[in-house]
Amino acid sequence: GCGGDGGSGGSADDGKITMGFSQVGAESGWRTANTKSVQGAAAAAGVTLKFSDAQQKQENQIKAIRSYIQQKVDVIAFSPVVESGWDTVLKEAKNASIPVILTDRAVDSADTSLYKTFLGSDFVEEGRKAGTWLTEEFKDSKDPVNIVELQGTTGSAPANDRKAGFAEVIGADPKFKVIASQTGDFTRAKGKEVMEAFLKANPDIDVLYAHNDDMGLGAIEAIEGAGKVPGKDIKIITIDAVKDGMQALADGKISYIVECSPLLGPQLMDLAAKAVKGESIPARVVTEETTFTQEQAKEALPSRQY
Amino acid sequence: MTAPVPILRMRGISKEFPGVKALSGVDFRLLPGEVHALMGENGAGKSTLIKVLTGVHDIDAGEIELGGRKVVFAGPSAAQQAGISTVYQEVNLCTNLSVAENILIGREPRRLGRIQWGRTRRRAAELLARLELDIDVSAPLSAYSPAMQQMVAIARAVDVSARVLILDEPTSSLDTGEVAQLFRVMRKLKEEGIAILFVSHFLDQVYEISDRMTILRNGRLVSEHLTGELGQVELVGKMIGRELADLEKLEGKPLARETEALVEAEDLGRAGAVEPFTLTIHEGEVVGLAGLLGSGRTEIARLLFGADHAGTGSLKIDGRPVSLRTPRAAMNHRIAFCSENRRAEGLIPDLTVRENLILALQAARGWSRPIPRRKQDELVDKYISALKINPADPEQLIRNLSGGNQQKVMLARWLILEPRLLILDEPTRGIDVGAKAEIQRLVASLSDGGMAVLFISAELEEVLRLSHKIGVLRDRRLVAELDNDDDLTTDVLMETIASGARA
Amino acid sequence: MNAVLRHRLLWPAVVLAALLLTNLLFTGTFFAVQMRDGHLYGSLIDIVRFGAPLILVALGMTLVIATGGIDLSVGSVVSISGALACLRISGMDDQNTVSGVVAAAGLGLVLSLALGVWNGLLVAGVGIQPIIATLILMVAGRGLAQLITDGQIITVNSGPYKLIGGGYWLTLPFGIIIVLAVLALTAVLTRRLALGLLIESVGGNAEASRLAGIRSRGVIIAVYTFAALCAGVAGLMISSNVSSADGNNAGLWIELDAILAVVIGGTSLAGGRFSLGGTVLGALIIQTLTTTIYSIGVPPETTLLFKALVVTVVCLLQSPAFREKAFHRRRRPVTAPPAAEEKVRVPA
Amino acid sequence: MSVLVAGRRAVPRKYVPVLVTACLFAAMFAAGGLRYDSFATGQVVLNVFIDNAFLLVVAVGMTFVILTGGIDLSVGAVVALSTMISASLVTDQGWPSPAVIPLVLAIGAALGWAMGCIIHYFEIQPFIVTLAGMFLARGLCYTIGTDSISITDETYTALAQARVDLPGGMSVSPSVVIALVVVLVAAYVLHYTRLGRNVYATGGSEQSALLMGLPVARTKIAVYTISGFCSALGGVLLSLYMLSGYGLHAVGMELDAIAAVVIGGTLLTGGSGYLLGTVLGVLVLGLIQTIISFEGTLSSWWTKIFIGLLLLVFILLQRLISVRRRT
Ligand SMILES: Nc1ncnc2c1ncn2[C@@H]1O[C@H](COP(=O)(O)OP(=O)(O)OP(=O)(O)O)[C@@H](O)[C@H]1O
Ligand SMILES: Nc1ncnc2c1ncn2[C@@H]1O[C@H](COP(=O)(O)OP(=O)(O)OP(=O)(O)O)[C@@H](O)[C@H]1O
Ligand SMILES: [Mg+2]
Ligand SMILES: [Mg+2]
Repeated sequence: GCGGDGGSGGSADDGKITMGFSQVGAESGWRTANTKSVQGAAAAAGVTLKFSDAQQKQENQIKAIRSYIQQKVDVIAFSPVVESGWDTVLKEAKNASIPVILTDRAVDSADTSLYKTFLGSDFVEEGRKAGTWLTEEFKDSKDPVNIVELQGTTGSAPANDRKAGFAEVIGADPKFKVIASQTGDFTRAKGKEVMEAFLKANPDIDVLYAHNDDMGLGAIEAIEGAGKVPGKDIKIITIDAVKDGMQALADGKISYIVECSPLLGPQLMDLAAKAVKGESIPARVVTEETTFTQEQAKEALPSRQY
Repeated sequence: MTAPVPILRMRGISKEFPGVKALSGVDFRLLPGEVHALMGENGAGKSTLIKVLTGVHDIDAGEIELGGRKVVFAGPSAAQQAGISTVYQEVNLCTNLSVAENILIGREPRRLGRIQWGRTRRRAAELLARLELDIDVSAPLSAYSPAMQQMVAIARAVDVSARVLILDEPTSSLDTGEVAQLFRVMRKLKEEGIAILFVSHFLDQVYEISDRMTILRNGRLVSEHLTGELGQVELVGKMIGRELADLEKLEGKPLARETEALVEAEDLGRAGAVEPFTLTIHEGEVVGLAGLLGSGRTEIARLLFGADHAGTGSLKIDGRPVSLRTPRAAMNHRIAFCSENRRAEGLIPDLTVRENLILALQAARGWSRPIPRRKQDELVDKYISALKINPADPEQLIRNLSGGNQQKVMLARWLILEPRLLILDEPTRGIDVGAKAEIQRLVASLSDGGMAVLFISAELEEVLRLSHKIGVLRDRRLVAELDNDDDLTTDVLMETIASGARA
Repeated sequence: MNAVLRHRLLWPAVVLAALLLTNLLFTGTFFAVQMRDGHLYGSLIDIVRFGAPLILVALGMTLVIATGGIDLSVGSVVSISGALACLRISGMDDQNTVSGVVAAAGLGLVLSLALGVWNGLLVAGVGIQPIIATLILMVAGRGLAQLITDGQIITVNSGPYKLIGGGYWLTLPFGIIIVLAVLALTAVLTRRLALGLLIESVGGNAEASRLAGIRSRGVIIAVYTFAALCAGVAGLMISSNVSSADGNNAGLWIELDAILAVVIGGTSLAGGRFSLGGTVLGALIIQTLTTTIYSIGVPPETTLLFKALVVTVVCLLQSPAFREKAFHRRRRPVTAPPAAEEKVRVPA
Repeated sequence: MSVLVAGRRAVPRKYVPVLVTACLFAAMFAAGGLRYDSFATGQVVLNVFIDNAFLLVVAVGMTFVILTGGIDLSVGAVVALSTMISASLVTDQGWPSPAVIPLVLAIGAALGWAMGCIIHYFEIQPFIVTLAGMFLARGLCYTIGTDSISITDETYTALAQARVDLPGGMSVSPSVVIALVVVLVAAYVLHYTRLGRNVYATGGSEQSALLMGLPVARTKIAVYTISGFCSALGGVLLSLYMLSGYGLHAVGMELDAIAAVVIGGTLLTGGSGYLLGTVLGVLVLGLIQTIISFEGTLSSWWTKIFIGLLLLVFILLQRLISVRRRT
């Protein structure tokens, strides 16, 4: 928009909300679905959306938020690249009396008044859910269970938390052993490559835990290439529930998926409207998410959007 | 001469490069207040001796004494600290810096660590004035021709009132006037008691300036003499290890005037480089160009080769108008150009002698028609022996060759193209007497065979000896075209250059 | 014997062998190659198979670097070519028709070719410094790839396409066959024909080459085109290997690995001499290193330290200066510091 | 002719690229002002400085390295390492910040020095040595910790939130002041000290510089040390900007820094370029980013394509104008 509408600093008076949304990037299909959901919901709710893509850089996000403050938007929402380091810019937003909503990932500011609410999944909980299913699945078995883990990008919050949540649950029972754990950078290609190496180095793998569907999908190819049957010889647990993952789950190749929904848009717009009006909102809103077994996947698959 | 206590003494120096024994057991001494010439063929080891002395290369064996004290220099800077100031053979300056900086870098006048640019420039201009040069010292060095750069390098070395001054072929592309000026400065330094080591392939210059000479052959010491006690012919005999019979005898056949015009340039010119000139070169004709430093000789050559774009005028080849937009276009008309600037415009240092030699021929054939290896070897062997390239190893990297031998390879690169017009810009730069005669003979015989040659040299005798016709330049203008008959002498040429009169 | 010891590829080869042996210590069956489902199977095969795209990209990069340039855009080209091919295939009614797949792959390659010409024109035609010229495509190209895939991962289900990067032919992974073919082609072009000499000459001294009559502009455009084409093929392989195109992640940072492979292989970034064999060896070292990290269980947090260590060791071993200093005593006595009175008098 | 006559004043030819870059930057800013509301204010330019102070400092170090004909790929990782060390010492160990900052700077300089020594004494290509340095520094980050660490130290937060007020209601952060001081000092060093001139000489021709008796070894090692120091300082500024330490900070910053230097007209082959060009290069990159965020409606991929296009237009114009004026 070339500013034809007489200034982007529209206020809530005309009833139209301007939201500045700073996205992490477009590093995965999940993220794209997330972006689309926000954009779609904004259009549906009549919110003017200022969107910017930070390309995985916190600096860029800070810059974007600064420029939103400068453009005097009504509300700022963003998915932080990292947890820490937001105090300064959030204070600036607060001083400009612009409410801030966090989506998808949290920040670790001690001062929680800096943002109105955090809307998103709980990565640690996702890891726990994966672990819980596993302990259930193997509760009758006496033999040790050999697990390999495909981690997300080293250092990233989902990777750290999903690893921690999972470890917390399975740590209770010594028969569960993580015999190899390596980063697959959240991508199919890496997932396949790492899994091939795992298969060569470790003849007995019972379970694969992948931090997202894509790595799991890559690993399935590796497992098939090694002449084993994914889902049977090696049980596979993944997180996300994107369409391809659900398909594999329905086909019996993946055993269990913990959902991590990118469809935050509608909830975000609701919260934004309330925040602009000054209504009180809960400080933490967890996305409505579920888990899928193979049967549930068959049912859910036809209506899957992303 | 009083009791000769050498300021510098080298004993039993040996140096071996992979596959080449560059120096073996060389003794050398340098007395204070003398000009000492180091003589030898191309590849004899002169530059290596200098580099070993100044710490550029490690020594394999032997020892160096400076002022009675044993020294080993870790590098040129250590040698400089100890009072040895050197101009190496290849001009070793930084062309990206200004002239003033090149002269004074490392010794800039400073106050509290801050370089004083005004004083630096003034000082540089003064030093150049000592060599009778008046150029813009704040311009980058790259704006100047190799000859001018050589003068700058000399100015730099001379400024350090060192105990020892080493000049490795400083005069190879200087004209007579500049050489005379350099010699004046050298004599003054000599009187101040500075010892000067001087390398040159111009025997006349050596006899003019030096007091003593040391002769090397194949990396070995031949002998040391007082200059006055050794005749030119004997010297050459010692250098090449045999008698050189017909050094001075070279007579090209007079040109049969009725040959076709090959290249006709009409009002060809380029703003800021050379003013429009008209020049015709006939088949089989050797045209010489004479002029002072920066007079525009090189520019004429570059225009005729399409290395630069002409701003004005037209060019005809075989009577047909052509436009040479690239060197490649000129090569398609079988014009070849051997640049004066060997390092920047000639050598591909990382390639071997063979590859450097066949490069132009290969370029002319295009990438899809490689020259068969057998043919390459034939050509390379032929020119290695014809020009006596030493070491005679086609697979040696060219950057490891001595300066003169590199120059021979550059020449050979163009000779194998068998061009119709061969433009030679300072082709004998840094080439020893024997090889020079060889090259001159080659040029003469090629022109007899119908090839036209445009010959540029700072050495007027050489131009005079070879050319049928001589173009004289002054201040970037072609001021005269003289037929080379019996009346033409170097003096007449000098006069024409000086007066700038159109004959 | 001496010739072997002096060969410039000796040390990279030693490092490669050492890495492989390290694996053997951890995984007893590391060198085992078996027949499984009618094709070869084993860790060694994996290394070459996964290394294939890197080898291809590095081959193209070698020629670019030999001209004194650098191509940062190969990673983007990798993702673009894969994305376009997969998009095309995913739109086909029958994804298993060979002709359709060939057309789709051809489309990806044609676009890569065009992008290479673009790079070449910016460098040789407009005269922009290579690193910036290709940075433009590196940044914009990722966007282009995502534009093609609409930010999603395009999954295809095509047997013939799968062959390119994940299939086997004559018991060998098809990727290896492609690499061998491209390697042979490159070797013929550069060493049998005269292209190699011209490239090395342009890289060694561009102005001298121009004056020797070489059309350096053409040579430069050609090498960038070739590099992009190699990247295009690598892109097809990478996307075919996982049957999907990921605009954002395919070929991410492959340019860095490729440059590293070239440099480990002994080609100087300053241009000039290049070594195809060295590049292949360099790429294999990098891939073996990656596999080693996975199979000996280096924790992800220390992966980079391990990589730093290996890279440093490779270059140190390769450096003649280091070998001289480490393995031989210096023959030269320590410099006698010139006495104070010997100092040059600096004119004021 | 070493002088180019532009209008009445003569501009030395060597300054033409920098001048052209400066004009293009101004033009780009003006275009932004026409297109977006509240763009053409002084604060927008200042914000570019505020948001890129660390990049500016890093790019200054990179300029030294590139001027000698080298390259330093480790800068981004050293920046990250500095944030990580600062954060872990200040937050986890409770060290006082006056002790931490010098330590971090020393570590950066030491890393640079070590790389410089390897590059010079073992004659290994800078690309590969600094790439190993990059792996090393990032690896060290992860050994300290994989999570991001917040900095809550008072000195840090005070510095981070302080603003230096300028006339006209504008303000900059202390980081900008530090960065500008670094630029001025570096410019002085490059143009008025022997070290600076040796840097240019080494970049022009290392061989010649050696034969001219210049201390090439010292110069080469010095530039990598300077670059390491600048990266560490950039890391300190970044930890002020982000108030956190994280192993994934500044990923790819080396490319930004190299790009800034090269856009500023410095030749990657060494020996030619100016620090002012580098400053302009950083500003151009920052301004592109600002334009993107003002544009505000670009999807993720169009963002990238748009950045590429802006870069292309800029470089093309820069190149074409400089060439046109030269001939
Ligand atoms: N770095 C090197 N590596 C290998 N061989 C070398 C190297 N430098 C010089 N040489 C060889 O050493 C020998 C002596 O060379 P040097 O340069 O000293 O000759 P020169 O007497 O100066 O000859 P010119 O008159 O041509 O300059 C030559 O055969 C040359 O090829
Ligand atoms: N005195 C000078 N002042 C300014 N520029 C000079 C001077 N001498 C030479 N140049 C530059 O050097 C380049 C080459 O010089 P040119 O072709 O005119 O010289 P030349 O007659 O071949 O003489 P030589 O090569 O012996 O110096 C030209 O671009 C010219 O501008
Ligand atoms: Mg010599
Ligand atoms: Mg000349």
